[in-house]
Amino acid sequence: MKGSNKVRFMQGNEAMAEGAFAAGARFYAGYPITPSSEIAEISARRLPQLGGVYVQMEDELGSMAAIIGASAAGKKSFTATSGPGFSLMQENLGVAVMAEVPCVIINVQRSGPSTGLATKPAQGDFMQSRWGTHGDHGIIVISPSTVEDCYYLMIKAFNFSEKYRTPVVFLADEIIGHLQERVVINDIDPEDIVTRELPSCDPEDYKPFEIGESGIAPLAYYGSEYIVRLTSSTHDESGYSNSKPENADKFIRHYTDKIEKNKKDITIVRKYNLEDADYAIITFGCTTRSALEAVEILKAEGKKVGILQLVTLWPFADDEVLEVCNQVKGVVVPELNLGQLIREVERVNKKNIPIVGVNKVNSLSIHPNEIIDKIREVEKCQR
Amino acid sequence: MKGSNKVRFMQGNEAMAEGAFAAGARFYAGYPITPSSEIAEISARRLPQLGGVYVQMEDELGSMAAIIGASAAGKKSFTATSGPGFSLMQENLGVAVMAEVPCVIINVQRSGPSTGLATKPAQGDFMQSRWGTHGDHGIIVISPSTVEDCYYLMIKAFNFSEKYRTPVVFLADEIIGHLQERVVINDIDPEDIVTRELPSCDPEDYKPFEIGESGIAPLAYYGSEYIVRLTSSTHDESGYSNSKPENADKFIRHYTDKIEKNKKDITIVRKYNLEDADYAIITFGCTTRSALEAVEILKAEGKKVGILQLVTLWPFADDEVLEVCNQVKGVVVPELNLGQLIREVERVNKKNIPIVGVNKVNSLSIHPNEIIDKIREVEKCQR
Amino acid sequence: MNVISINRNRCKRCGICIEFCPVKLFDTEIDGTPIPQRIEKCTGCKLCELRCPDIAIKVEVIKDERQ
Amino acid sequence: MNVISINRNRCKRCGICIEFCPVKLFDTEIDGTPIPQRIEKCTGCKLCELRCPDIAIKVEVIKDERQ
Amino acid sequence: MPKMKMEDYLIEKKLPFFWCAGCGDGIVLSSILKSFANLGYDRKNTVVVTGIGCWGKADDYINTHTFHGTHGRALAFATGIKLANPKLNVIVLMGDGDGATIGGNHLIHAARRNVDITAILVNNFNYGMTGGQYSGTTPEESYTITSRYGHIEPSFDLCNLVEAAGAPYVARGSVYHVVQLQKFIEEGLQKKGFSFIEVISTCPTHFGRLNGMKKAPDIMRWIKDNSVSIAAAEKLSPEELEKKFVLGKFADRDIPDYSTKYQAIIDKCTAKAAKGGVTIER
Amino acid sequence: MPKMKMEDYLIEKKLPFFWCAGCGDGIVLSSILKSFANLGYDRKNTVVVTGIGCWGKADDYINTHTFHGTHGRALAFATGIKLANPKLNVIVLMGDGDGATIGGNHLIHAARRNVDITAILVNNFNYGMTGGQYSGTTPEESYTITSRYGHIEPSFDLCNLVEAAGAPYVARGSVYHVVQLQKFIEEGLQKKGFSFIEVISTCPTHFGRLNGMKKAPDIMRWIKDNSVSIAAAEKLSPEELEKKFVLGKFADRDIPDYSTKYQAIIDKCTAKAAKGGVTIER
Amino acid sequence: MKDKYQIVLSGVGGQGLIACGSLVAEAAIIYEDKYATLTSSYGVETRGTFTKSDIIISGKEIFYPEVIKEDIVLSLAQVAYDRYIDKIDSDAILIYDSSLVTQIKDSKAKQYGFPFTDLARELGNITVANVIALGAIIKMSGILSQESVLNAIKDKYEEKPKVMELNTKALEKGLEIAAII
Amino acid sequence: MKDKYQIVLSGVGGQGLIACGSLVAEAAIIYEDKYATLTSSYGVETRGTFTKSDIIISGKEIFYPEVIKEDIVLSLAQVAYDRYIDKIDSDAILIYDSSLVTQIKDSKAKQYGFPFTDLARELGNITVANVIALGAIIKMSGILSQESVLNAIKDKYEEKPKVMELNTKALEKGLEIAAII
Ligand SMILES: Cc1ncc(C[n+]2csc(CCOP(=O)(O)OP(=O)(O)O)c2C)c(N)n1
Ligand SMILES: Cc1ncc(C[n+]2csc(CCOP(=O)(O)OP(=O)(O)O)c2C)c(N)n1
Ligand code: SF4
Ligand code: SF4
Ligand code: SF4
Ligand code: SF4
Ligand code: SF4
Ligand code: SF4
Ligand SMILES: [Mg+2]
Ligand SMILES: [Mg+2]
Repeated sequence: MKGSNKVRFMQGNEAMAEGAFAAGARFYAGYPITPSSEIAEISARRLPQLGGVYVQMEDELGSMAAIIGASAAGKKSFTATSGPGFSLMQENLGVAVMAEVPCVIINVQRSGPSTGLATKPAQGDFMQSRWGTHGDHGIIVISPSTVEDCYYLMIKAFNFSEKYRTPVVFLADEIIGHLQERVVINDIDPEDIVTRELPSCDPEDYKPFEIGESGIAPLAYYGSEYIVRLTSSTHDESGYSNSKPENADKFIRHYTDKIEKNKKDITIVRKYNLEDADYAIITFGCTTRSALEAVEILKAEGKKVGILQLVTLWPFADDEVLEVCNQVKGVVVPELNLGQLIREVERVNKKNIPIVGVNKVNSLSIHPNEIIDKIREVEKCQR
Repeated sequence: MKGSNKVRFMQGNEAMAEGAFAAGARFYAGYPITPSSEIAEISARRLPQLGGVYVQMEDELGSMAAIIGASAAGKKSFTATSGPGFSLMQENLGVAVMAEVPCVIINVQRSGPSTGLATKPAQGDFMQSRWGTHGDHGIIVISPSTVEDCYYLMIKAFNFSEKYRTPVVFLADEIIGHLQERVVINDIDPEDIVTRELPSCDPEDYKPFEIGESGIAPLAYYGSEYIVRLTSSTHDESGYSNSKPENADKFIRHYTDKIEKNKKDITIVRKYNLEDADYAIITFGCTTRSALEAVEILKAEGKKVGILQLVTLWPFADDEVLEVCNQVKGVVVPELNLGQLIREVERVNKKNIPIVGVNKVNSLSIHPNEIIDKIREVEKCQR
Repeated sequence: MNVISINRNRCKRCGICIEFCPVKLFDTEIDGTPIPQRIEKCTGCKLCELRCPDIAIKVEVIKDERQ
Repeated sequence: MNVISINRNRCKRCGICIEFCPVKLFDTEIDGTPIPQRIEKCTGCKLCELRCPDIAIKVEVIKDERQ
Repeated sequence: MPKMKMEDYLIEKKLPFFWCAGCGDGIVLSSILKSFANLGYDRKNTVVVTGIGCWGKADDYINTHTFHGTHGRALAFATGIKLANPKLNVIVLMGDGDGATIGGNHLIHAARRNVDITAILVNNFNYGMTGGQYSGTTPEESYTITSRYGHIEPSFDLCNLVEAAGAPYVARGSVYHVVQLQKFIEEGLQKKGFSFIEVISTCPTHFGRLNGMKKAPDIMRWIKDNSVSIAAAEKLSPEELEKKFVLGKFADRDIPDYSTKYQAIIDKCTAKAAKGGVTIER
Repeated sequence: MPKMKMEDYLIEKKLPFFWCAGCGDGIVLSSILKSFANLGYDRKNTVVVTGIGCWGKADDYINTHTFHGTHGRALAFATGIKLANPKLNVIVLMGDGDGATIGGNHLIHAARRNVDITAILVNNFNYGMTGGQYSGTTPEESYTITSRYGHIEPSFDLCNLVEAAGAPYVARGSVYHVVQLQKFIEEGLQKKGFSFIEVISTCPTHFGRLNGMKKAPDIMRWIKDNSVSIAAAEKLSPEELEKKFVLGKFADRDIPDYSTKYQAIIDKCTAKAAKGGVTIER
Repeated sequence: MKDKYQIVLSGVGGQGLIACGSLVAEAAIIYEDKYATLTSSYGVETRGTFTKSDIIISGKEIFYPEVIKEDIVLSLAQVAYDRYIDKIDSDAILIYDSSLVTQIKDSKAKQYGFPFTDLARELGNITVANVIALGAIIKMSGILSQESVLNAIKDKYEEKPKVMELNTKALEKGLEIAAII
Repeated sequence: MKDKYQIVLSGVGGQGLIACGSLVAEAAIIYEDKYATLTSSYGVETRGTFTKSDIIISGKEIFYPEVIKEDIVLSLAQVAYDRYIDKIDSDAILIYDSSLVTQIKDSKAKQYGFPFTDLARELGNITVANVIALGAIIKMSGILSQESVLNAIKDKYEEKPKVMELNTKALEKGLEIAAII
């Protein structure tokens, strides 16, 4: 690091790691996998310098478990992986949901399914990031489109995680992870770093799942005066196993509600050129850059095409997407997959405007012209 | 077994196992988990009697791997699990997709997320069954609502799996798995048992991923004259790793297309009372039974309410659901989750009719009255 | 003499204390609950207490002051 | 004399054959490709062949018929 | 510090235990809590991590910090806890299915890595919780609900395995031999580094019932009759040893633990950082 | 049967190998294919199962049936293959990351279960494929891209571990000691039951480069200089042995394999079924 | 006879309620060509705690397999009795084990107590209390014929003649005592 | 000067193209306050096979980070040369290593060959062929000032003075030979 407020040339993976450290992360457990391994390598080098701990676990199941344990012991914790490893983390991701333990899981997406092509990009885990673990749950998923995002959104990811006592998935992709570009790293105002609410009650009265005023139960840490009982089983406020229907209902709903009801706070979208747009591109991650380039080209042609970039992928930005669908004559949804985000846009679309996907799974990025072609196609749908 | 064409009193889990044997399954690898363990126990007892093999693996990752291996070696294979185990199987489920190896995975759903309540029912893995593994892929998911279904639909599940060279998820739930009821077990006509297409070319010319006339590549087995090369990496027709964009495009699309393009063949829905229905209940699994009871009660009141039961959950029955949405004035979607199937119904719904969920996650089944209440609510939506 | 007390709410009538008391001092009720009898034979070894899976039996060793 | 042939397309110039030939009979080109020299010294032990990671070297042992 | 009693660590209001009559789990739990008391453990500085299984429910009765994770992963959760705060006492409770079947990889790697954790594995030779299926420790030829024709798989000698993986402290006790068991637990707790204690235990409900030992005292006697000390075992032939439980301490060696070594790296890095700029060794 | 050659099992058109110059993988591959030839293996009756890693790419060059699974799971796929058709020759190729780090649980259970598979684990002390991070076999104090300050974790003695898990055949060879290596491979292939061969190998690109052995001959020499036979090892003190590779055969015992025992159950059940009605033992 | 009977067998874990329920259902299905469903509710903590089985017997296909309105409730434990006594309607009957259920309350439904456990002890095995109760239920409600249930018992214990005999005796005992009322 | 330069550095794995690209980008960003992106494409099979890095330098924020239309292409291997020679436009320039690229074709674009590898060997280390090439590119295109790149080299090798010196010399050599044209 060359200090703060500095212009730097950085790789996405590096910026994610540095963003995590800036957010206060001091524990990394992981298992290497292309194209995320640089995050592990940088963490292995940097964390001891910051008094933190890097540990390479025997697998991704263990990695996910270790960051949950470390977070419960009071260290902000994270891991990084890609598709195959992300699949392996699904069971224990559910533990973070059930035990309400903050942590951040980076998935630098690569071409799948299965082993696929390790060094090639894709956005095929959009749906998995929401529904990958069994059972009902809510989850926050954030996706960067620039190296600067990797840094600043990572801080957001940790903040949401701490604020809502929930795992947050940072859904990057090979293109952004390996992209190197100019970033400006500013000093982070300590006020902008959120750390979980600690209990303030009498230690004897502390219940680790008792939902406080904020809607979230304060979370003490192992070793504190407050005895912390955490569990992956359906439990009561005190953390004891409990199979009463009322109790199950309360907590299972809570895991979804605490996210859905705070959608306003959690949803980050970016709008480009949307004010008077006739058509919109709805996009996320690396594909946003193709869309931006396409819009620049179309602008030169005098076409009014705007972009709604979803930075928060989940909870899904129903309202923002609906607003766009209600405004424009047609929507193009470019994705490096066979149509995942587009399903959500279709769900939200009430006026039946045409929604067309640009879907690419040949392991290459979407060329701006491919988006432009679809915009023209949608134009033709208008009689 | 008391013989064939017999009336029997059977448990859902037992019927699933017997259905698998009737379909020709001769290999089971699994790891016990409530509420699916009876399937393992019955398989352990019955398979050696049928000359088949039961093996308890060290975990669910290994179980999923073993059934893929056994299937590639020519034995129809299956496993059974519940939420936590199903999450652990996700990575290797992707192998079955990528290497196109037929197999059946039974998930007897229980209350989640995470460890949750092991003995209680839920339908919380509806979305996971489609999107649980990383990367783009297609998958077939089938869900029973009676013990007879457990038997006969299991045969269908194996048939689809063999026909389309794909993993099939049999998404049951604790209620159906543990329900005991009357079943009539008929002799299965050997014609009704599908077994994968074997190659007929010269062994030297055989390519394990060369898509034949049927749209599916014939699959030889290990030990045959045809050398079989299978892989989880993106590969060419011969099964060699291949990172060419054209090749990736072709195969990744194939995994989805072979399912989506055969939707007509794969989709099974059941319609009750729909002919002149004013309202519809769209449902699957155990909840169908609550819906049927509700419809009986409403019929007595003179209300015209029909049911569309999705037996095939994925590929999603867009056409059938759309037809219903276009016909009725409102739809109720009861689920033992916080709203998963309903998202798909909303996506398909084009006429903006009201769609209301009955969502229950307190670990109890949906009482018919809860559905009736919602029907009344939807009625009120009509001005 | 030692005091052997059994918590009937916790005891599950597993029979372990009865079976492995070195001096076999327990009798049982019909439902299997141990009844300390022949208490004078108790050596105070506490094996019953240590082996009880339900923390249901306590042996208070009363030192014989006369010795 | 034995025949030592090197498949230049396969050879990656790793240097293993050169370094561990018991009789050190290889020289190298500037790019590191082994050049069999002093072939008369070859014992036919085939260690170079066995240790070549790229199946790039073959030793054909010619039996001396005169013995 | 006031002298502590077992009850100080026990959540008495939760009793009676959910375990079956004669289940060994309660015996092991008492031993552990007594050990906590004897060592004067501060419950606010102690974390008990459990897996899933009958034995994995032990945390419901323990008054310290607890973490009840997923089946087989307890040691991985515990590794995160301990490395994040090396001052904590971290105790891991696992069943034979949990710790040595699904969780075998975490077990051998934790042993190798030598994180300062005490792992107590209750081996009742089957999956009690899910109804008595065979596990990696089910004895060959015995019967379980999934090996009704007699089990054909050899079973692990867990102490041997964990020692081979590198653990500095390894011992095997039994619920019959309670005094010795408690000694091992106390030693394990005090050991700096990874310590592993296998406890031979009873599951009358499943393993017992299917193997002709329906009543708890029957299995207790089976354990008693088949246990030998390490010294006695040395005199037996391999055949004689086959179905015996060798009780005793198999390893007790000093190997620097993970956190101590990691702290040295942190110290070096932060010292350098303080002096201005960190240089990487290589 | 005609005498077979290595080339009969090699897909020559795929050469040159994708492996780096001096990578030991090619040496092990040749040894395996020569062993196939020497034993006259029918390639249509042989399945090679690989994991993910540099070594895991070996199947791309092998002319038998192949299965390239997920990282760490090769033995589980292979177990399914072998149990489904016990007549097949099943060979599993794994890296140290693949076979002993992420895949450690399958390794010990396969060893215990004694399925008739030959597992060949190439130990190059790091994750070659992903750029040289440390694995469960990375020697303490060595340097990798994720242990830049010197590795603090003890490494597995894999042969010791696998033997403790129950494998009937266990041997360690090296890519330097090629003649011995091939002997172990042939023995392993012929062994009825689970056989495990660890091969000490080179990764000049990562492990070599970071540990001052940038060129392949440097690591070859390091292997040579640090290898000792079992006999020689017995004469060394534990300290002297610390960083040595003990090469040799650690176990070679006869234990009935899984499929043989399972077949006996099938025979019993089907015989009874033929006689009308199957009764369950218990 | 009613077209549909909704029966609850309630008690605590280990009383063999599911086995007993399956006898009823098997008898109905196999020997009377009816439809029947059996569901049970239990938790991980069931050893010794409340359990119940819902049985529905009907001439038609049965949809919702849980009892919506009880026709017959059997309670083999106080906890089970307490759960149902206030709940069930006046047209239902509640049968309880008077050896175990000692605190009796008033109810809308008719209730009958029999000392099933004591009677079972007399037969030499308390585990057949449930089958004695079953005999009583059949006799009182007439939902199934005795033969059907006897046949179901024979099928179930085909290979264990001693158990078959004990259960047959138990059933007969139940039929006998209910006749007395 | 153009507002946006799209540069491709192509060759085979192991030639240090990414490192070289990052020097360019660092120089542009840190010392000329421009925007720059660098992406690389490689496979698992890259050892010895085709690789490329795309560098875009611009006065404005860069969206799509891959080169859409090449301004400058450097080819350090025959495979790389063959890929681009027919593809690039007449307003682009292609610079190749004449020590390694031996089969030259006609092209719309102007092309220049320099014996980078031979020159690097003269400097005592063939790994700096890429930096010599970089010097040539800068001189010929004027996209960046020499100082910026020299500063970037200094930053990069701050702690390795010998490597710094070698790279500086290599850059100067590149600047020198390109001046000659
Ligand atoms: C991933 C996963 N697979 C399976 C299960 C089901 N399950 C719960 S406990 C258990 C086995 C318990 O056996 P053991 O660890 O020996 O503990 P015991 O009950 O015998 O004390 C199993 C298989 C689960 N909860 N999670
Ligand atoms: C589940 C999963 N995690 C991580 C990876 C990434 N990965 C691929 S190969 C490999 C390590 C390879 O190391 P090793 O097994 O020792 O083989 P080598 O490359 O050294 O031959 C890793 C971590 C993966 N493919 N899948
Ligand atoms: S203390 Fe010893 S002697 Fe006394 S009752 Fe208990 S076991 Fe028997
Ligand atoms: S050992 Fe305990 S639970 Fe068992 S009978 Fe004795 S007191 Fe009761
Ligand atoms: S065969 Fe032996 S002696 Fe001959 S070149 Fe090869 S290594 Fe040298
Ligand atoms: S060992 Fe093989 S690859 Fe290496 S230099 Fe010799 S011939 Fe070439
Ligand atoms: S099932 Fe077995 S292990 Fe579980 S509580 Fe009962 S006796 Fe103990
Ligand atoms: S990275 Fe290492 S293991 Fe992989 S091919 Fe290169 S030398 Fe071999
Ligand atoms: Mg157990
Ligand atoms: Mg390796």
